[in-house]
Amino acid sequence: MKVSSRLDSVLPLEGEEVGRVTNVLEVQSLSVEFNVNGRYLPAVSDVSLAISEGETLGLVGESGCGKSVTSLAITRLLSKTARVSGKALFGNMDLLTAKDKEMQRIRGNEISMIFQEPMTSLNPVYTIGGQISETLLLHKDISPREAFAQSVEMLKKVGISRPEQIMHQHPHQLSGGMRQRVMIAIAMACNPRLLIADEPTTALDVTIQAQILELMKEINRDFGTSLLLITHDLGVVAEMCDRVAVMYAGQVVEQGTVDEVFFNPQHPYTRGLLNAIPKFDAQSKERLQPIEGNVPSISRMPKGCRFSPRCPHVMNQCVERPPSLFDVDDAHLSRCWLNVEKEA
Amino acid sequence: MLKYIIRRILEAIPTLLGVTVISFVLIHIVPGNPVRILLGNHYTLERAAALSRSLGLNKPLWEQYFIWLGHIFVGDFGFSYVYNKPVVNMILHALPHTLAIVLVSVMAAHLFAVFLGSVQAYFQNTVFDQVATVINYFLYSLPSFWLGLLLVIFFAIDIKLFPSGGIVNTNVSHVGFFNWLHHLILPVLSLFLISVAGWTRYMRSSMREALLQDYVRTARMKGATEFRVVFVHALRNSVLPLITMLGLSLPTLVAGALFVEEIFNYPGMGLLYWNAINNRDYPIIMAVTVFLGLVTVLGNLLADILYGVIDPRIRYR
Amino acid sequence: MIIQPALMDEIRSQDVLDVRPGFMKRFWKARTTKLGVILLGALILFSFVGPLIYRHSATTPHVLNTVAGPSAQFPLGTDSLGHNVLSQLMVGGQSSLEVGFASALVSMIFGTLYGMISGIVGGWTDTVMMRIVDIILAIPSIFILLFLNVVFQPNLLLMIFVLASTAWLGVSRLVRAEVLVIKNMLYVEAANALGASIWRIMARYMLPNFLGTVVVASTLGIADSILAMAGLSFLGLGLPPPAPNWGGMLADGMNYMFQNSWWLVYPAGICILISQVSINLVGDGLRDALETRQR
Amino acid sequence: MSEALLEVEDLKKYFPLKGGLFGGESGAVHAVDGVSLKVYQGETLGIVGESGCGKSTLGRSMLRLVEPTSGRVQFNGKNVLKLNKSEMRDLRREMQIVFQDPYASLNPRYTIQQTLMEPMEIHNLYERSSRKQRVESILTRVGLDPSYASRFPHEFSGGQRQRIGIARALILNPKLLVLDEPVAALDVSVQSQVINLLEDLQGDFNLTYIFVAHDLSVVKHISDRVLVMYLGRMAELASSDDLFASPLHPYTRALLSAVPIPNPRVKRERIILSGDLPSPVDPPSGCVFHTRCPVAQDLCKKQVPEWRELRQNHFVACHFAGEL
Amino acid sequence: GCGSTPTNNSTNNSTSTTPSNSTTATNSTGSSSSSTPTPGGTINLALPPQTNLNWFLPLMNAASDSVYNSQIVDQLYKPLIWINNDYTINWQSSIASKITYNKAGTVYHVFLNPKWKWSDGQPVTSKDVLFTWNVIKAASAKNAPSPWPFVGAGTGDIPNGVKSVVANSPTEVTITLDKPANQQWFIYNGIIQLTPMPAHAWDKKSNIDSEIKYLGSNATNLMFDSVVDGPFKPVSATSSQSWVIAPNPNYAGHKSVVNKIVFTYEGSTASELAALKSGSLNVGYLDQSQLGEKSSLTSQGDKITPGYPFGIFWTEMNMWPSSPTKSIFDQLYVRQALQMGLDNQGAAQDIYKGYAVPLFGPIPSTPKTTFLDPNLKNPYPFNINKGKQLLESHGWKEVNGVMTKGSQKMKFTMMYVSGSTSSTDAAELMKQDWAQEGVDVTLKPVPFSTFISVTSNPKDTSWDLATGSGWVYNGPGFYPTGGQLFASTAPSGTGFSNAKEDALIQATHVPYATQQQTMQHFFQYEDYTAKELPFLWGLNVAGLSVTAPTVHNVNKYADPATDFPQMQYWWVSSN
Ligand SMILES: Nc1ncnc2c1ncn2[C@@H]1O[C@H](COP(=O)(O)OP(=O)(O)OP(=O)(O)O)[C@@H](O)[C@H]1O
Ligand SMILES: Nc1ncnc2c1ncn2[C@@H]1O[C@H](COP(=O)(O)OP(=O)(O)OP(=O)(O)O)[C@@H](O)[C@H]1O
Ligand SMILES: [Mg+2]
Ligand SMILES: [Mg+2]
Repeated sequence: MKVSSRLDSVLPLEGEEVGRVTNVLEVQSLSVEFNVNGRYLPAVSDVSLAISEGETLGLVGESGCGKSVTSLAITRLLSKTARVSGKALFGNMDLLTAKDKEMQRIRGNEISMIFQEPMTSLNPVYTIGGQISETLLLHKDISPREAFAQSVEMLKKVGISRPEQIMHQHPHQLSGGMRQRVMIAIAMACNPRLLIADEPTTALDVTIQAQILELMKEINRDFGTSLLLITHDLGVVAEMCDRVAVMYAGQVVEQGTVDEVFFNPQHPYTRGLLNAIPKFDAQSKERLQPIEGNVPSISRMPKGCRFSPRCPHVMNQCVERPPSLFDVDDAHLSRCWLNVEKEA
Repeated sequence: MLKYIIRRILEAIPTLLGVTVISFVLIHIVPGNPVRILLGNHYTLERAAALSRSLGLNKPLWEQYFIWLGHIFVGDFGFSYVYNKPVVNMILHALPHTLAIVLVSVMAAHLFAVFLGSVQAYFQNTVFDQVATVINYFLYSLPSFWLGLLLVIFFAIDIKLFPSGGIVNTNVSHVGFFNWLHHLILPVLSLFLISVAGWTRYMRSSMREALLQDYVRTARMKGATEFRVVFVHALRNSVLPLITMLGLSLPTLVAGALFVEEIFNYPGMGLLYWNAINNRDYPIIMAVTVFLGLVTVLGNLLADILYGVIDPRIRYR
Repeated sequence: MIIQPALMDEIRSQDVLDVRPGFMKRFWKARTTKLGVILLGALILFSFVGPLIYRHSATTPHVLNTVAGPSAQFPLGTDSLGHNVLSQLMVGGQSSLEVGFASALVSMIFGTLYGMISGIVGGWTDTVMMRIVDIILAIPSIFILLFLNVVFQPNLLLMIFVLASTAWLGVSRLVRAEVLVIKNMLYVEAANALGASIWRIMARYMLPNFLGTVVVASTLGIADSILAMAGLSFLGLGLPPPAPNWGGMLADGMNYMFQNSWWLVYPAGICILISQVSINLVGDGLRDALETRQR
Repeated sequence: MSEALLEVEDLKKYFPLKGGLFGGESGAVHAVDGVSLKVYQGETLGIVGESGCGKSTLGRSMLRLVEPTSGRVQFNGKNVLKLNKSEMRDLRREMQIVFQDPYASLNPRYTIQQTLMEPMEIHNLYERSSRKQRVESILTRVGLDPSYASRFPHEFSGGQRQRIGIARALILNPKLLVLDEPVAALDVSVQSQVINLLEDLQGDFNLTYIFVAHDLSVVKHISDRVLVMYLGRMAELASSDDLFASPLHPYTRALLSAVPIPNPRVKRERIILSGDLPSPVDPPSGCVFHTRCPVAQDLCKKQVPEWRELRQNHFVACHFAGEL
Repeated sequence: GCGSTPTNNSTNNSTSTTPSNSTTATNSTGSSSSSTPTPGGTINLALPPQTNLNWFLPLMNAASDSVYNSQIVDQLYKPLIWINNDYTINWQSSIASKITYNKAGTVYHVFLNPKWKWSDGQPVTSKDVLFTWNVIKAASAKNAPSPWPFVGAGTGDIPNGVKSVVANSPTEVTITLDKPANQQWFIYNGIIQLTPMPAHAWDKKSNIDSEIKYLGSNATNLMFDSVVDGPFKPVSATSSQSWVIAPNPNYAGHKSVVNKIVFTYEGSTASELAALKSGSLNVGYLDQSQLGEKSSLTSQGDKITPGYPFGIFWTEMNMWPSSPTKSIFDQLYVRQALQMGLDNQGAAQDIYKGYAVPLFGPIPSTPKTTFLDPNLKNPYPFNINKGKQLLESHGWKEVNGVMTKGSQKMKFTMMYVSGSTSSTDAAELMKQDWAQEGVDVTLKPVPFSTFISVTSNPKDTSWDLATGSGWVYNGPGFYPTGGQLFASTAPSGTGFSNAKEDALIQATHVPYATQQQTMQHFFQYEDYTAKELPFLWGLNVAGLSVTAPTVHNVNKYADPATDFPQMQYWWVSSN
C-alpha cells in the first residue's frame, strides 16, 4: 500500500532542470476550520492542488463541499472565524503566511478571482469605469486618464460593445452576462498569472454561459493565464479543463486529467456523479442512477471515509478509517480503499 | 430623476393637506376654550363673545378651516392670539434657531456615527466595540432632559466654560458671531449626545451588513487596503439606509430640540410650540404643526434626492 | 465488503441536516442578552415583589421629615413631601413598567391590524391608509403627546393610550412592509394554489412569520414609552401624583439637581437607565435570535 | 394521449409597470404573449427558455395563480378563468404546483405534518385520523421517514424539502402538476433522486406534468413534448425526440449547441448568440428573436412569424424554418 | 351688572393664578442696600418661565393684561396714580399731584404735576389725559376692532358711568359721573386707568376708530414707544428672548442708576435656575417647587426674598344649581367644618417653608394694607376635632371613616392644578387632614386651562372641590371688593349666592362723606365674607425673587403687592 506523494506529476523533482513544468500555484495540505458557536468545524481538509503555467484546473463538487472555501483560503479572503493551515505556494511565497501588504499587492495583480454572483459582486454605487480603473490604479503607477484608457481596452477585450459608454454606467444597468464580463475585465485588468473563477456561469443562462466560457477559453489561450475553474457542472469541466479535482465533503476525492476522470473514474462518488446526470447526447431515456442519501453536514462528518454513508461499495474499514489519496495511475489519484485493494 | 422628484413633490401635497386637517381638527375638537384661557380672570361672557368674534371662533368649524387654509396658501398663518403678531414672523424668528442647533448637531452626530459605527462594525466583538456599545447604550438610555441638565451643571456652572442658556449674551454691547457660537455649543452638544448613540448603533449594523456583501469581497480581491474597503466600498452603501432614516427621524429630532430648547432657554420652534400649547394659542399651534409637517416632508424629499445622488439605482428609475 | 447492518443504520441516520439550536437557546446564548434578562427580571421583582417585602407606604407623606437623606427608617431618604423614596421607587416601577408594557401592547395590536389590512388589501385602501400614517408621522410625536396631555390630564389608562397613539405608527409600517414581503413569498403562493382563503393565509402564514419582528419592535417600544413618560413628566405633563412613576420622580428630582439631595435624582434616574438598557438588550437579543432563523 | 386535459388559447399576461408621473402605469412587462397549446392526459410537457422568458408566468397563469390579461384556459372541459372563487377552490384539487425553491415554498412555522394536513383541512377532506394516515403514506411514498413529520422545514436538506413540496402537491390527488424548475436548486446527486421520484409518481398516480426548466438535459430526459419559449412567445413545440434531434428554430439550435456536454471527447461547433435577452417591456418588432438571430433577414424585423406546423406535431415560429 | 368691583391679576400662563407665580419682594426685608449707588452696569432680569412680553401700551386688552407687561410699561409711562405697597397713593411717583372730589362722589378734579415731561421735551398735559380717555372710550366698545376691547372696560364705571371728561387747564382735568360713586373706589378703580399717553406722538389719525386700530396694531411693538415719560425708554425687543430698556435722559424724576435693564425670557424653571446659578442673570425668580435649591443659591451670596401679592387664594366648592353636592356645601356649618379641617399654617411651614401666609378672609394680612380690618381674627382656626363635632352635631356620623347623613356622604372629588410639585403636595395635605375629619376626598389633577374652564362652567359636575386658583387685586381695578367673586352674579364665582353678601358688596360702592365711613362699610363686607366662607380660605404664597449679591435696592424699590417695581433706583456694584 503506497501513499502517493500526490503531486509527483507536477512537482519539479529536486535538481531536475530539463523539461521542468512550473507550477503557478501549489496548495499543500490545506485545511480550513470554521468557528461555529465555539466549535471548530472542518470545511476543508487536507486539500492539495497544483496548477501549472497556462493550465486550466477544474474543481468540481456539490454545493457545500468546500470549493469556495478552498479558493478563498488561497486568496486569504475568508472571514476571521476561519482557521487555516497548510501551505499555498505562489512562486516561492506562502500566501497563507504572507503579510497583509504583500497579499494586497498580489491580489488583483497576480492572482485574480471572479465570483458566482455577477449581480452582487460589483459595487452598486460606483461606475463600471471606476471599478475597473481602481484595480489598475491600485497596482500600477499610472494616471487616472491612462487607467481609463486601459479599462476601455479591457472592456473591448472581454467583448463588450460601446465600451466608452459602458464605462460611465452603473452595474444595475447591465445584464447578468455583461456584469460577468465586467468582472472578468476587472480580474484581468492587471494581467494576472492566475485567475480563480468560482462558478462564474452558474447564475447565467445557457446561451450566456456559452459566451462567457468562450471568453475564458480565449483568455486562457491568449494571455496564457492559468485558470482554476470552480464549478459543479461536469459539462463545463469536460469542455474547459485540462485536469480536474473532484471534491466531496471538504476533501479532494479524485484528481486527474479530464480524460482519465471521465472515462476511468475510480472513486465511487465520481462514478455516481457521472451516472446521476441525464445524458444530453444519449439517445435512449434510461433511468438515472442517483446516489442515495445526502451530503454530510460539516458538523457531522463521518469518522471514516466521508462518502461511506452513501457508498454502494462500503466496507467495514471505510467506516472506521479515512482513506488517503492513493495513486491510481500516473497523475490520477483517488481517495478510496478500493484503489488500495486494486493495487494490492 | 427629475420626474422622480416631481412625483415625490406631488405626492407630498396630500400629506401636507392631511397635516393641516389633522392639526386643525385635533385642536378644535378638544375641550378647553382658548377664549376662556386668554381672558383668565378677566373673563366675562361679554368679553368672551367679543373675543370669539374678533378671533373668528364663532364661525362653523369647516368654515374656519377653509378660511385658515385659504390664508395658509398665501403664506398667512394669522395672528397669534397671545402675542398679537403675525404667526409667520414668529415662526421665521424661531425657525433659524431650531435649524441651527438641529442641523449642526445632526451633521456632527452623523459624521461621528458614520465613523464610529463603521469602525465598530469592522472591529466587531472586540473590546473596543464592546466598550463603545456600552457607552452607546448608556447615552441612548439617558432621558434627554437629565442629560441636558447634567451638561449645564458641569459646563455652565461647575467649570463655567459655556453659558447656561440663551442664544447671545445680552450683557455685552456687541453681539458677535462667536458669542452666538459660544451659546450654541451646549445645546448642540446635548442634541448631539441624544442622537448620536442611536445613529451609531444603526450605522454599526448597516456597516456590518455591508461588510458581508459580495462587492466587499470583490474589492479585497482587487487588492484594496482594508481602509479603502471600509471607507470607500462599504461606506457609501451602508449610509444609504441612514439617509432614509435621517429623513424619517426629523420629527424626532425636533422633539429632542424641544427639550433642549426648554433647558437651554433657546427660543426655537419647540419653545414656541410649548408656549403656544400652554396658552391655547391656536394659530401658532396649527402653524407650527403645519410648518413642521412641511419641514418633515421636505426633509424626506431631500433624503430621497440625496439617496438618489448616492445610489444610482434610484437615479435612473 | 461486509458491513454490519447496525453500523449502516447509524450512518444513514445522519441524513437529516443539523437541527439548529432552538429559538430560546439562541436567544439565551448571548451574554448581553442574559444580562438584559437578569436586569429586567430584577427590576420587575423589585417593583412588584419588593413592596410585598418592604412594606412601607409610598404615598404617606411624612411632613416632618421632608427631603431627608437616607436613614434607617428611610433607606433612600424622603422627597419634598416626606414620601419614602424607596417605596416610591418600587410602586413607581410598577406604573412605569405597566404603562410601558401596556402601551407597547396596545400599539402592537392596533399597528398590526392596521398594517396587515393595508398591506393585504393594497390598492387605494393601502395608499390612503399609509398616507394617514405618513401624515401623523410628519408631526413630531412629542407634539402630539404634549397636546393630548395638556388637554386630557392623563391617568394610567389614558397615558397608555396617549403613548400608544403615536407608537402604533411605526408598528403599522413595519407590519405592512413585512406583509408585502410575505405576500410574495412562495409559500403563500403555494397556499393559494391549495385554495386557502385570505383569512387563513393571514392568520396562519403571515402573522406567525412577522410576529417576531413586531415583538422585537414592540419590546423596544416599551423602553421608548418609559422614556417618553419621563420627558412628559419633566414638562409637567406626566402621570399625576400621588401614584409615582420613575419618570415623574426623576423630573421632580430635577428640582434638586444643584443640591446634594442625590437620593431624589439618582435612584429614579438609575432605574430608568436600567430599564432602558435591559429592555434594549432583550430586544436586541430577540432580534438577533430571530435573524439567525431567517438566514 | 387522446383528450387534451388542458387547453390554452392565446394566453397573455402583461405585468403593468408602475412609476409614471402620479404613480400611473408606464408600460408593461410582456411576460407571456400569446401562448396556445394543449396538454394531454398522462404526458409531460417540458417548457424551456432563458431566464425571464415567461416560463413560470405561463405555468402560474394556467393555474390562475396570477390573473391572465387575456386568453382562455380550459381544464377538463371547464373554463378556468370564468370560475368563481369556490369553484376555483374545488378545481385547485385537480391542479397543483411544485416550486423551484423548496425552502421558500414551505411555511417556516409549519411542521411537515401541518404542511401536509393543510390541503386536506382547506378542502375539508377525510377524518382527522385518516388524514394523519394519509400524511404518513404520502411521506413514505416520496421517500421520507414518517417520523420526520414533526420537524420544521429548516431541519431538512434541499432534496428532502423538495420531496415535501411534492408530497404536498400530491396529497390532494391532482390530475395536473406544474413543476416549476423543481430540481434547479438541487445538487446533481440529489437531482437525479427527485427526477426518478417524479417519474415513478407519474406512473403510479397517472399524472400529467408541465415541467418548466432551463436545464435542457433534464427536460430532454423527462419530457414527451417540449415547448421552447423566447421572450414570452412560443418559438418551437415538438416531441422531445424530434426537437432535440432536428430543431427547426435558430434559437432552439443555438440553445442546444450551448449546452455543455460532460464528455471531454465530444467537440462541437457552437452557435454563440450575441447579446442578451431584450427587455420584455418593449419587445423587438417583428420576430422577437431577430436582434440575436444569426440568420435574421429584413423580413424578420418587420413581420411577426406565423406559428406553423412544419412537420407533423412539430410547430415553429420562424419565417425561414426548414429552409436553413 | 353690578359693574364695579376691584379686580384682578395677571393672566397668561398656565400657572398664573396659582400662588407660586405671584411675584417680587417686600419692603420689609428689602433694605439691605449698603453703600452709595455706583452708576452704570446692567440688570439682567429674568421673567418667570415661559413668560413673554407682548403688549407695550399703557392701555391693555384682556388677553395681554399681565403683570409682566405692566411691569415694563410702567418703566416707560408714569401712571396717573402710583399705588404703594400698602395700597396708599404715592403722589411722588404719580403724574397727578392731587385729586379732589365732591361729597356726592360725582365730580372729580385731577391736578397734574407740571414737572413731568415727555422724552422729547414736551410737557405732560391734560391733553394727553383726554387723548387716553378718548381711546379708552372707543376701545371699550363691545365691537371694538381686534385686538381690543380694552381690559378696563366695565371696571370702575369706565367708560359707561362717566358723563364727561373735560380739560380745564393744561394741568387740570375734571371728570363727571352719571351717578354718585364711592370716591375711594372710583379713584382706585376708575381714575387710575387714565395713564396719560403722548397725544402729540400717537394721535395720528383723523377719526378715533382708525386711531385705536393704529394703536392696537402697534401695541405689540416695544419700539413704538418712542416718546415716553417714565424713567426708561425702549432699546430693543426680541420675542422669546429679551426686551431691553435704557434710561430716559429727560426723565423728570429720579434718574436711572444702571445703563441698561434686560428682561430675559426663560424657557423653564430649570433654565432660569441654571442661569441664576451661572451668574448670567442677576435678578430672577425661584419657583416654589425649587425651594429645595434655596441653599445652593444663598451659598453663593444670592438673596432670596419673598414677595406677597395683594391677593387671595382659595378652595372653591361647587355650589352651582346642578351640582349634586350643592345641598351639602350650601350649609354654612359644612363650610365651617371644612375650613377648620384645613391646616393652612402647617402647609405654609411644611410645603412652602414659611414662604406663605394663611388667609382667613377676602383681604390678606400680608402685605399690610388699610383694607384689612384690624379687628378681624381668624374665625375658623384649624381644629379637626371641632370641625368633626360640628358635623356630628348636625347629624353626620362617621361610617367606615366617611361622614354620612342619610343618603349623603362626605365624599368629594377635588380638582387641583397639575404640573407643580408644591400644589400637588398641598392638595395631598388637605386630603390627609380632611380624612381625619371624615371627609373623603379624591384628588383629580387637571391642567390649568381645563381647571378654569371646568370651574366656570355651571353645568360641569365632574368636581366638588377645586383648589389652586386665586385672585390678585392689582388692576385695572385696585379697590379690593369682591363683586367679581362673591356676588350672586359674579363671573368668577362658583354658585355661591347670598343676598346679604350682595347687599354688603353694593354698600362698599356707595359714596360716603368720610374716609372712615367708607372703611366702615368695607370692613362690614370683609368680616361677613370672612365668616360666610363663599370659598375656603387658603394661603397667600410668596413669590420668591432672587437677587445676586451685586444688585442693590431691588427689594426696596419693588412693590410686591402691585408688582410694579421702580427700577430707576436699582443698581449694581461692580463686584
Ligand atoms: N464563514 C463560514 N462559517 C462557517 N461555515 C462556513 C463558512 N463559510 C463556509 N462554511 C461552510 O463550509 C462548507 C463549504 O462551503 P463552500 O462555500 O466552500 O461550498 P461550495 O463548495 O463553494 O458550495 P457552493 O457550490 O454552494 O458554492 C459549507 O458547509 C459551508 O456551510
Ligand atoms: N409579479 C410580477 N410583476 C411584474 N413583473 C413580473 C412578475 N412576475 C414576473 N414578472 C416578469 O415577467 C417576466 C417573465 O417572468 P417569469 O418568472 O415568468 O420568467 P421565467 O421564464 O420563469 O424566468 P426564470 O427562469 O428566471 O424563472 C420577467 O421579465 C419578470 O421580470
Ligand atoms: Mg461556492
Ligand atoms: Mg421561473
